Amino acid sequence: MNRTQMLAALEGLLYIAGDDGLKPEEIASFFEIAVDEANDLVESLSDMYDNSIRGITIINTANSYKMTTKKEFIEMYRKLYVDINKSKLTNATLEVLAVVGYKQPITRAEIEDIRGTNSDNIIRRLLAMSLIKEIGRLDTPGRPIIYGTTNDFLDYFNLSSLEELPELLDNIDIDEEMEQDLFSNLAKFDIK
Amino acid sequence: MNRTQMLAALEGLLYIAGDDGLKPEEIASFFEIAVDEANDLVESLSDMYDNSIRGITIINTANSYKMTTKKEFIEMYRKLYVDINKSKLTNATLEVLAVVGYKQPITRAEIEDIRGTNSDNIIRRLLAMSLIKEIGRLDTPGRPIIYGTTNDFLDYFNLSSLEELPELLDNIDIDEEMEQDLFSNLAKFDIK
Amino acid sequence: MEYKVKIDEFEGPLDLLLYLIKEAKISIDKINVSEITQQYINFIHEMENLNLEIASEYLVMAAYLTFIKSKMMLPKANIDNEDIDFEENPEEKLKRRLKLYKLFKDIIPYFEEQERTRGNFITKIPTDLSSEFKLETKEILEKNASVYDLLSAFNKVMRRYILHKPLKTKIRQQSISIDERIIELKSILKTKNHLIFTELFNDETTKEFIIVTFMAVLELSKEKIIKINQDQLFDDIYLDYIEKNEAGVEYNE
Repeated sequence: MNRTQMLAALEGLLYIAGDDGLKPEEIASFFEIAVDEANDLVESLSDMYDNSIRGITIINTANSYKMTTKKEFIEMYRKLYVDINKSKLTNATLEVLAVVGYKQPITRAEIEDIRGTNSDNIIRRLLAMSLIKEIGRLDTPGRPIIYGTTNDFLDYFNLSSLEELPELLDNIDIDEEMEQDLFSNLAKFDIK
Repeated sequence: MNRTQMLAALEGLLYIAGDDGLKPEEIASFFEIAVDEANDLVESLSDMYDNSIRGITIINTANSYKMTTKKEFIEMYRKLYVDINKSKLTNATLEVLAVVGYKQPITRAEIEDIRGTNSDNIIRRLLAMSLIKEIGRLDTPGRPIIYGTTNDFLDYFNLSSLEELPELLDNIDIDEEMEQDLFSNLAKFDIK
Repeated sequence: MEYKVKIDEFEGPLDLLLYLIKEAKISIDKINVSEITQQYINFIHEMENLNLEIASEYLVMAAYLTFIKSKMMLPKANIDNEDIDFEENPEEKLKRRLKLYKLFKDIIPYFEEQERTRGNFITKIPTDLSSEFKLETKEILEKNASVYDLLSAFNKVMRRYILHKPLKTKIRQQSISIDERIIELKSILKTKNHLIFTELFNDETTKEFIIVTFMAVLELSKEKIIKINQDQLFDDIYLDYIEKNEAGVEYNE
């Protein structure tokens, strides 16, 4: 299979996969190439889409490449579609998501401690939206549930991985504090 | 909007429509042009796809234009479907299962309405796998079959009952008054 | 002092405190706890005067602030040295908590921006290949999907449902003419000879669509393709297809 054919086949594969997307590793295994080469192949296809006559493009969220429409025409498509992303998450919800995103694995008590306010209902909503999930229980009295973010979280915020999150504006005192917390917590975790 | 932009917007539009495709009238209404012009536009886009570097193409079936993958790469698509999905329920199957799990008792028509796509094959497969079963018939014209999940479904997802399914968003009342436990609040602020 | 903001605009007592600190134009490190306590309590009183509901956690914070304030006023000399080493000064602790909370508040715009960006890209439903390639049942069941996969799949379907529902109804129903609707009605009536007028609509039906349908029904009746029946006023209206033989001559009538 030559490169032209590979590009064509990749286009078909991405079309079929739709919003499930394809992981670089999956693409590599299809074509029996290295992951680097797979990324390269996607890059080439993406470059071809970078043309004013094309209406589709490729994004990478949750470590999956996805074929999507170009953002230039979003307003046109919005005329016809009620875009789910128009109903933005509330500030309180974003706060909880940010705390979980940065401080996972984390318990409800720890989230509430940082926010200084009851967060029970928001956590339930985020679980139901599959933006966060239960990832285990602490091995402390009461065995509290610990939470982490999901692939849907990465996709929702257009992130390919958690490493893409920008660093919190640093404050040395706080970083030290949190690191201590993290270590003592890690020791306590009982993740399955 | 010039023709290049229209072609690009049309490509995106056909992509979103996916396997359902779009009628010439729908395309005409989207761009606010005549049906003839719409057919013309699709023709131009279709010509551009007639290129060996492309893996998708535009076909016209049942008076609908739709994107589809080129047949040359059918073996790749089989690989995508069989290899990638071997280790887990395919996403489409999982979707149907989720809809039945949460919305049972449910008819095939209702499942298809929610998913926006034909689900006949998948329902038959789930029946064969005894993850879902027929639980009766609706007392409406045509007496459609209603489906529900089985004990195997519970086993498969490690649930002891359907109540253990994670809560859905619409079951959570947004305005629900958060329960304020004064004692837990006191603990939060470290007052003894 | 008049407050332009109301208590329900805050996410909690820490949020309110950050607001008061910002209003005072000082940094968290420089706050004077007794001053901020006074402002906090004034704000709470103001809200109470406006008959706004104050969640208990705000009152708890008021008590906590008062506690810090009073502790600061006590002479420190008599406290055991060891205690000083191990117990964080409550004032410092409050500042630390405010700073930590502020870190997350400050990152919110980033998440909002990312949310907006992702909203600009639309992806399609994965193509269903299940009819094209057969897969062994056994193969599918090899590994358990988790119940979270199930929930995530359900959410995906519902997101798409919301996304796609208006497209179908809007494009179809906005653009339909009486002539087109007549053709549709004819094909519906061919498969279903007898139906109730309201069966021609669903929940998403627009007013225009009902009017177009009604006109089409009248037209079909005029052309003697259907018969319209109603037993009594406000009863269901029935539409009956009038079968024709090959020569186009009506049976009965």
